[in-house]
Amino acid sequence: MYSEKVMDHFTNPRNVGVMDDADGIGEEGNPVCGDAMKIFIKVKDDVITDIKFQTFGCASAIAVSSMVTEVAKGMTIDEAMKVTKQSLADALDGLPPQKMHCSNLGADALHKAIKDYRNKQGK
Amino acid sequence: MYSEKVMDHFTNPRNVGVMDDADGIGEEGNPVCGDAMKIFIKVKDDVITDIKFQTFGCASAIAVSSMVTEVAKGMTIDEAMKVTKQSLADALDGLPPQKMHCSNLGADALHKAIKDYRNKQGK
Amino acid sequence: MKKIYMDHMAVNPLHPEVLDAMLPYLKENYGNPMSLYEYGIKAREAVENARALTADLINAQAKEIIFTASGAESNNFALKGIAFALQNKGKHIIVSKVEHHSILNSARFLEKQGFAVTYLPVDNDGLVNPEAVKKAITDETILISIIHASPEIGTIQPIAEIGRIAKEHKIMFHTDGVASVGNIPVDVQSLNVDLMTFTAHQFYGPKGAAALYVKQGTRIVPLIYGGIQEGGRRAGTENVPAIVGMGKAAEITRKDLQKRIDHITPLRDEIISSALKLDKVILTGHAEKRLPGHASFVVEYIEGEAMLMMLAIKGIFSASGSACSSKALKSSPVLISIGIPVHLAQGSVVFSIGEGTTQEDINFFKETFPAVISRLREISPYSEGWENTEDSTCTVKK
Amino acid sequence: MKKIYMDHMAVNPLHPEVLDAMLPYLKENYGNPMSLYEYGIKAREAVENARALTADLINAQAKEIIFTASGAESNNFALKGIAFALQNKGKHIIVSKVEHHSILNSARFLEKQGFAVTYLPVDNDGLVNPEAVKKAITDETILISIIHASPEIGTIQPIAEIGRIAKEHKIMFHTDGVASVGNIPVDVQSLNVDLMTFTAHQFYGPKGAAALYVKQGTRIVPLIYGGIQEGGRRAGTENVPAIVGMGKAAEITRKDLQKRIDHITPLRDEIISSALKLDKVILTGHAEKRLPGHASFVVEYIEGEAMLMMLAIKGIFSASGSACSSKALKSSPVLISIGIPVHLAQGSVVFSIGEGTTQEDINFFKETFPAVISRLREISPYSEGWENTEDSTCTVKK
Ligand SMILES: Cc1ncc(COP(=O)(O)O)c(C=O)c1O
Ligand SMILES: Cc1ncc(COP(=O)(O)O)c(C=O)c1O
Repeated sequence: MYSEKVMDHFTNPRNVGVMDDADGIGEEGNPVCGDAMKIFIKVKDDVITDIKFQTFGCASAIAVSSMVTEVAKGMTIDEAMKVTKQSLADALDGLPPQKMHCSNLGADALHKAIKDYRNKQGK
Repeated sequence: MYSEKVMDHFTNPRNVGVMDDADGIGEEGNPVCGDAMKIFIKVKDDVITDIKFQTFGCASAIAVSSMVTEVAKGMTIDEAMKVTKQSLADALDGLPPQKMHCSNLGADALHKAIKDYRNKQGK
Repeated sequence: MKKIYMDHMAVNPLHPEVLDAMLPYLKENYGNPMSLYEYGIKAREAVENARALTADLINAQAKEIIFTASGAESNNFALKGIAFALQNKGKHIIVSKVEHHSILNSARFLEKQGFAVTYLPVDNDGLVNPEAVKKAITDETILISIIHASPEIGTIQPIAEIGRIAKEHKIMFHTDGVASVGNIPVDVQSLNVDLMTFTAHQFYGPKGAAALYVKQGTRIVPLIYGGIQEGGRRAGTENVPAIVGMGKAAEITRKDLQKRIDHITPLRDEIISSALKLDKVILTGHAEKRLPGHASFVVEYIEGEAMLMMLAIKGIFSASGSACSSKALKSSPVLISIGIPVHLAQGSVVFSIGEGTTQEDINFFKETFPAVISRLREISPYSEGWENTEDSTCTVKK
Repeated sequence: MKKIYMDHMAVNPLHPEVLDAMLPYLKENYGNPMSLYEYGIKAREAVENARALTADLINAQAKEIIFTASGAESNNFALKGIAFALQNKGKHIIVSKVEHHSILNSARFLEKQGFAVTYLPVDNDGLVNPEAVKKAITDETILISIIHASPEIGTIQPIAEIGRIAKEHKIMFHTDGVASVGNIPVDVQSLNVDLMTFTAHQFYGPKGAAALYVKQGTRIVPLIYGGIQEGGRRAGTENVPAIVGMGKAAEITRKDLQKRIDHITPLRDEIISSALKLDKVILTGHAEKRLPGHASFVVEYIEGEAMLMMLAIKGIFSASGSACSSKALKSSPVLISIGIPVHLAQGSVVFSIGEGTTQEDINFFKETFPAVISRLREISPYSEGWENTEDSTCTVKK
């Protein structure tokens, strides 16, 4: 049911962890809903230089989180704002339809982290 | 579903045929009902000396008819009046329940033939 | 003794390749398709593959196939499922008088729940008149269900034409394709049907595997509620081996159907022409618009069960009355509907042949059938003029 | 990699002797039990023999067994069949909140048809209080249906006691025995039930084979109308191989049940005691009144599907939430009913072991489970105090 890429990112998630000196933090979801994630970013010259995540959720939620950190690292924040649910799902060679909406919080959390960064910058 | 005895009497029915000089004739059933039989008896000194049947019906109707002729041959007519559905079914090692009532016309036809004989005798 | 199976309408043997396809799912691949690990995933894939193959046989999409456990279940599901789904639109249903009991008795259940049902008559060949369908339609009509082919008399109905009428009136149209799918080409698109019942055991697939085709977008209420199997429309742990078997049987049938038809049609024609040479043997159902492997008769002066029992003793296995309920009824409503008098209807016999039937079998049949008829006629009290014996009252309850 | 199957509640592998018993009916003995010739007679005998064996397992009479195709079908049949049969007596039904979806959703269907349904709560162990059943009874009550054992939390209900109450009030009593029959001794006499659902796949029998026990003299309306199969109470060509398999599985189970229980209970206890040593792992269901092979937990801070996927990667196959509908629901109504908060209910995991489970398997489990929990907790944003994060609104629709 899951693609090999999903299983790979679930088994060996990239960029797991907290970041004590994050420039922006984005949270999306809630344990009541079954999936929740937190994204920490470091930004330098509008580029995401480091990124970490923590996720509570099913295998695909974890894989999406891992993928979003991999994709976003090195992007400018403007580019990163254009990352979508669909592009993440595509990067993972697809998600089962019932997972497409509920476990696919990566883009939202990333965008929230960027907004948080911008807020903090006063932009 | 049918006992071996039923199958034997169905495959090789005894005493099939008409009797032109019958002393009594009994008919029971109707093609609309799916089973119908006719019994012919010859009686001498109150004893059934010869008996024949014709039957329209399922395998068990034919077997019962054959069995009733075999059982009744040589009986006095009083004895023959005591032949029952159950005794014929028993003689055939049983009948399937759904056949017990609908195809088991042998005793009734025999009794009718005896009554016909008695009527003709003015008794 | 040679055994000649001429009761393919009752059930077909499993195709050996079908059994081979099923075996892994009876052994190591035992997972529940709902499970998320390897075993479950394999089972899920097998089920979805079978769904696609099953859909292909009738020119449907995979998602339009709901697997069930029997033709009877599919028929109950179709009738009640549409009736309960659309009861707010109307409460009138149209069926024919020559439907299978699973349709007729579902219709009667719905009558008890407040639905009105029209039972359409058929002509002497067993055909429903599409014009009569049109006339029976009211503003309240929500569903029409007409059998595609009769297992008892072989007649094939003008489903495409009736479907066109249903479509024009925007009324849901179901056909019971148990006796047709796998025996003749069936294409749900050209037949204009919204729902269709069919079973695997009619085309060398397993027992316990059947389907309801439900056209995309059709609202239907489940017959069996529970988990989310079959898209929430039919609950219950999927019978994976049976479903896999149905898929395989559908795949083989799609490939072999024309070959099968070409093989059995002339053999069936020989059965019919030889039987009709006999005195007082009448073909039931339509002479041309009939299932290719199907030959059905009424034989005067003798009774059907005795006939099939004596044929069985000789090694020929056949049916009398409705193929799937030989024990159920003394006289068949289908035969009565095509105008056969009750006493004659008792003498019904149905021969249905299949891909294993040989010319030798037919030769043996041609020797045996007349002998069996003669023997039973010798035992029978009836002959010419027996219709006058017909009596509408039966002293003995049947 | 070794594969350790710990999801026996979802489905069991076929016992090899069961498959052997089925094979002749998948091959040469393909007849339809309704047919009157040899092939049909053999099939009929096989079905009736299986019926007797199936009845023996639960101390019923053969004629009290109606074969169906799934537990879901039996549950739908029981609820709707009794409701429609007795609707003139009353229109109130009592069920518990921890029933399987096939009961709950049938009850909801009946509500739409004008019936009233009481959903009884359970205590924190998942037990229905018999006194609460008694209090819920009204003059209108026609049916009580309480699950015998929960596949999700393992709790075994006081069925005999509830049955006594139902009997005193002359109310029909059904129990869903899918998770109990074959796993613990079940005797319909001492349980005081009028109807009971059970499936073969719970005791090493085939998929597609299940039954509804219906006490002699009980009136029930068919769910599947049609021919006269199953005494006219459940139509459809009998799935002979599956039924034969169910009979054989019942026969073996009757003989082996105690041995199986003795084998799995200590292994199950080891699972529980080792898991409960871990931080923030909670047993769900009753500590003693539970199925012998059943161990179920909620694990804080992590989610169930991820847990079972990671366990599966290591070779341990388990379930989360309701065993038969892992994909259906994010949070389980059963866990909510026993007072588990929603965020915690997400971390559900169920291990159900069987006769093939070994001490070695349990040793491997004891190494693996803690490691999986630790790894997922490393990834999780939550820890102590997370209950404060609970938020009743979900932005994303589940
Ligand atoms: C308690 C219970 N009842 C009913 C069912 C439904 O059974 P089936 O999936 O065989 O239809 C299940 C599923 O395993 C169950 O656990
Ligand atoms: C036309 C038709 N519909 C429905 C059925 C019922 O199918 P099943 O016996 O598989 O439930 C039959 C029986 O063979 C049939 O001939």
